[in-house]
Amino acid sequence: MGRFSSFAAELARNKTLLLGLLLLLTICLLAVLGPFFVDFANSRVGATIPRSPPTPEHWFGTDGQGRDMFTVMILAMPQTLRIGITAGLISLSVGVALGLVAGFAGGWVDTVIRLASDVMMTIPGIAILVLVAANVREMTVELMAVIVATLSWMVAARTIRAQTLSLRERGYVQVARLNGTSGLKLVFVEVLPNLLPFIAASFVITVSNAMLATVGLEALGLGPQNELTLGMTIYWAQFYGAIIRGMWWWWGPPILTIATIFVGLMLTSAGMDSFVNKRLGAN
Amino acid sequence: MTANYWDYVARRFGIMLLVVFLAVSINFALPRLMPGDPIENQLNQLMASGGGAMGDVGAMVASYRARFGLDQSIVTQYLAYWQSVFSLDLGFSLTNYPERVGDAILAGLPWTLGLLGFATLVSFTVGTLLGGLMGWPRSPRLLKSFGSGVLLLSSVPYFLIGMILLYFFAVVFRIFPAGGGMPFGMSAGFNLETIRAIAWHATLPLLSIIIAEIGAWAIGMRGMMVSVLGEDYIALADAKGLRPRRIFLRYGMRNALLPQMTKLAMALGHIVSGAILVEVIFSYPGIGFRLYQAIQSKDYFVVQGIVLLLSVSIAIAMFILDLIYPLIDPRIAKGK
Amino acid sequence: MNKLLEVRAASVSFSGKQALANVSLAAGGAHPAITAVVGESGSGKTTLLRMLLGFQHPTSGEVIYDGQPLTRMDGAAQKRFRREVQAIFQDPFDAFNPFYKIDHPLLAPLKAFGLSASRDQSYDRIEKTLRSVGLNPAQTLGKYPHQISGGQRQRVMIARALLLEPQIILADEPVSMVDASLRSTILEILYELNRSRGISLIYVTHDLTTAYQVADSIVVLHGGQIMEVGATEEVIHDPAHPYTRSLIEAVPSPDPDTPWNLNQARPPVLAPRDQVLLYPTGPHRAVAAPARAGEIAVTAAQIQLAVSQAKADAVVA
Amino acid sequence: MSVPVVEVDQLVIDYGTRGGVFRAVDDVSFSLNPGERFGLVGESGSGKSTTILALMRMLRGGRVSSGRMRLNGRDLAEVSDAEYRSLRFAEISLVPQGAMSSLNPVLRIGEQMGDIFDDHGVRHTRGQRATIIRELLTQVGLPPEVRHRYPHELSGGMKQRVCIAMGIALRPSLILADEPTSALDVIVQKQVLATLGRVQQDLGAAVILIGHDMALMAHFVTRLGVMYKGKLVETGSVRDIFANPQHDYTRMLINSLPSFDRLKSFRSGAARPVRPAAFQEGV
Repeated sequence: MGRFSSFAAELARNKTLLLGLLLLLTICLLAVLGPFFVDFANSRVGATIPRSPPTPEHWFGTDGQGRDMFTVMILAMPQTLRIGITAGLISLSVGVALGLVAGFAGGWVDTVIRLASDVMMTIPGIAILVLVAANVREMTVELMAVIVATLSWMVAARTIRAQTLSLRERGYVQVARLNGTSGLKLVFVEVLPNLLPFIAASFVITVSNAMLATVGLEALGLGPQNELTLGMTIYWAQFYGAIIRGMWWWWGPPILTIATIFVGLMLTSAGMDSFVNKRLGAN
Repeated sequence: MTANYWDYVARRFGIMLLVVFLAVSINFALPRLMPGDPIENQLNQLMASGGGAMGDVGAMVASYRARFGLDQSIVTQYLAYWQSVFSLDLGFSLTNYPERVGDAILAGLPWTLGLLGFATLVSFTVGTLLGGLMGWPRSPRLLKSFGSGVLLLSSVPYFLIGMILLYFFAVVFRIFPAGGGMPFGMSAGFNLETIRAIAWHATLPLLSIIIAEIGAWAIGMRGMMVSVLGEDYIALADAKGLRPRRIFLRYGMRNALLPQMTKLAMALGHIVSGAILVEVIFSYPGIGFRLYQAIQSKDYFVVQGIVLLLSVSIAIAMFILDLIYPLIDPRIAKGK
Repeated sequence: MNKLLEVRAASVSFSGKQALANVSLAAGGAHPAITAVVGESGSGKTTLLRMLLGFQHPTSGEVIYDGQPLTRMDGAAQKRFRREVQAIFQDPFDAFNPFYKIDHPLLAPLKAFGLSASRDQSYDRIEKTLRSVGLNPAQTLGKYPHQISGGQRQRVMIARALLLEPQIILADEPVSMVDASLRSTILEILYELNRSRGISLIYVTHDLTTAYQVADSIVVLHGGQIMEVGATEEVIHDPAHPYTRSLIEAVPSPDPDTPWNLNQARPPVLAPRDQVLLYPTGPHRAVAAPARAGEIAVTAAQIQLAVSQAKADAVVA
Repeated sequence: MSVPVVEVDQLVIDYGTRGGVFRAVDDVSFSLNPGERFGLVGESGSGKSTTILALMRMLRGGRVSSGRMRLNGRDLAEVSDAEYRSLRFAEISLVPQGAMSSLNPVLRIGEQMGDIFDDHGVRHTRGQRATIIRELLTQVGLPPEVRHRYPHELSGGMKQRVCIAMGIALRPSLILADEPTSALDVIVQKQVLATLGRVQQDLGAAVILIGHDMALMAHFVTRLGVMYKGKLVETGSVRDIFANPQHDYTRMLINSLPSFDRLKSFRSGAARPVRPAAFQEGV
């Protein structure tokens, strides 16, 4: 009864999950390996003839300032993923911690955390992002990740809180208390392992939310101006009217890549949902 | 309605007040938390980027400093800020001086409300119905596979769909206009022609939101429908010999709709965020586009004003949805 | 000699709603005995149990173990209480963490309370205890909870409690989710824990028949208050409170020829709204009634202790 | 002798599972005369509920592989799905097991009862409908105002009575009661069972009661069938079965019945040595 082989068997049955993970894996491979095969110089302004449609030399054409779009894409992908994954990890840690504390401590601690997450859900994330971004001197990839993370921890916090609340009442937690287990050990040894599927599912959703916020912020022109990211590429395309001018190769590739990432995330999340629920049903 | 209902309303109202309070406070605090003098920072940045026709910067700085009392204590400043919020006096636009921020927002508001209201209404209704049917075992197979395609689109941000629609329907085929709220130079009046022109211009932005949003509602509803159909009361309704239509609507949809309403309240912020970018793509004259322009030209007070308005109106909209909720779910008023 | 766990005039309310009102109860003491707490859903038996385990503090009144209130114990005393007052729960599946093997809940307490010096020693002890409840260690250890039967799981849970050498075991509906054919066996194990090991038990149940099988005294709980308390034989064969009577009448006889009067089912006996007191009707018996001036009320604990005293005397004689 | 209300003849029901075909009901035959009370006992998974669901044509995932079912002389295999719908509750009704969750939480009790008349083509004026529903509620011992209530405002016993009231609304000739009292407290259980017995007598309908509590059965039905692993291992009058059980399983069921006068208390043999039987490795 290896946990790995049961996961492999699940993948074979769960086509949605498989497809989603494959899409994400492809994107990640491209992002990790791609930069080794391109010439960074081609991503600088004026490196090539501007506004050229795709040619054998420039597979994805060039943008309005003479950047080779293929190189731009290869270099932008890891940056965007970095923001998404960093933001996802930060907000997941915050969310899981808050959710566990709220679910376990109860009382006023729970009330405060729940209220905070309700309020954060109400205030449109983009509004705060805009305010912060408009107030910082220079946006960087790291700062972007932190800002986005502060706005996407609520989903994880809510899910984990709800699960913790129900796990807390489970017989085995009570038995563990009778066995002299208490405090953090109770949380980490008895509760956390059973939350793993939910944490994994929350991670996917959190990364997805973080990427959505990132791309949106960048497309508004509030992203890191001096870095290549997928969202900034769209911003510049929009800024120079690439759509109206029919320069589809400028905005097409970033859109397709972003769409692929989001579809991959959604399929993974949907696949995980049925996986997680089935595990629960089996109990 | 019972006393419990009013308890519930009071609680929800409290949360709304809290959100408004926080939104105003964040708006107040953020610029002051940043290093340096906020007014000078903004104006200097403005000067550096050379955006907008500027008068005497020194005089403007002085007027703003006096206005916000930046030399006074933080408490006084805070109270003054609340006063200006209550009197809806949000200051002047920096780039389009002497346009007032309030007026700038008011000019954009009807466009945004119309766009968002219509798109949300259509996508929520159609998506919910589609999702319900997709979760109903008697639905035709064709509908289910069509639905699955729509579901995939739901994960893509609205404005990306907007860009694709814009390219094909406005640039390549030239069926719809490429941007704006209505034709240049057309004077608005309450007549058929104006309405037609407005609808014509709004079609693509609306479609961008609706296409992406339908899937999101359908996914949620399908999941809820499937779990509701597993409930004992559906089995008993079937045993009672009720007509499938009645079981679907009165026993299935009605119950699956409840969490969907909660999600609508939760999703408002997300929808508004997405719609802002759609306005940008289509140069649609709503407050989203205005926000984008303000960010471009570093028109700080307009940015602040719009953000404040968005936060407050979403809080109010959520409160209204909260009021409606007990009317469709009798259990809520009992309170948990 | 057993330590005494005592609830004194405890009330518990949750957001204004009273779950338990002025309940006094004893477990353990000089003469180990089995007390059945009988009640239907909403009677407050779960709250009572959580209170006895220290999971729930009374709103008023107190819980005392070995002469010390739970809320004012030092660390060492708390640890002793935790080890010596154990419980067995209703759902033998839910009691196991699905993430771990059967061994986990058996090893954990030995480590937490420092009851064994090495892993080998732990396993020796675990195997011995498993055998004492009729389980084969080789067929139990190393498995996941879903790989063994419900009856086996419940026995592992009993073994877990025994490993800690408890003074008192609180059993919360231990047989209601076990197959009918195994109920008797589990009950008999519990009974023997008391008779041969001198462990005191509180047996919480909704089922008067199983209470009759094992308990020395019975406490009838209804709407958060005690309706009747007494020696088992007396309560079952001569119920004094109308609620106890209707509980007994609700149990169908296994003999089809013994009339059950299905068509004369009486309306339910409502729980008293006002506080009631227990008035003795005999040395081993007390029944609830509204407060009466001039009469001396007793607590359930007093009656329980009198019953176990009488039982001990009988054995000596 | 009149026509039997229901005849089940050599019924076989299979479920297709991943591991192959699972035979849930294997060659089961029985029949009931008008007004007769029949009990089906067996542990969970013995096939008793499956048999009932087959009579309602509500098998989810299972199918009738062979055998015959007749209702008031009519071969049920020849009834179309649409006709079957109008048969339900009109001729054959069901009192469900999970009364707690069997009522639609967002509809008033009166509306849920009214739906039955509407979808079986029974027209009433507003006043007539109200009177009929009031009478039905009174008949099961509920105050008539219950029709204005929502399910969450009722206790478990009240909900089960509402289910009984719905079951007799169209005066069926057969009532199937699937462990109608297993979720209730003992006192309420007796009252609900008494209510079911009374309305069944008023109506003259036949009833099949499903359960696992032999004693409860013994006092309600006249004839018993014992199911074990899909087979009907024993049928006969309650007295005969109790006096002379044929099958081991039946014997075990009867012997393990708890009672005050029959089963000896452990206490009666004070301070006995440990009986080895109790400590043998269990099932």
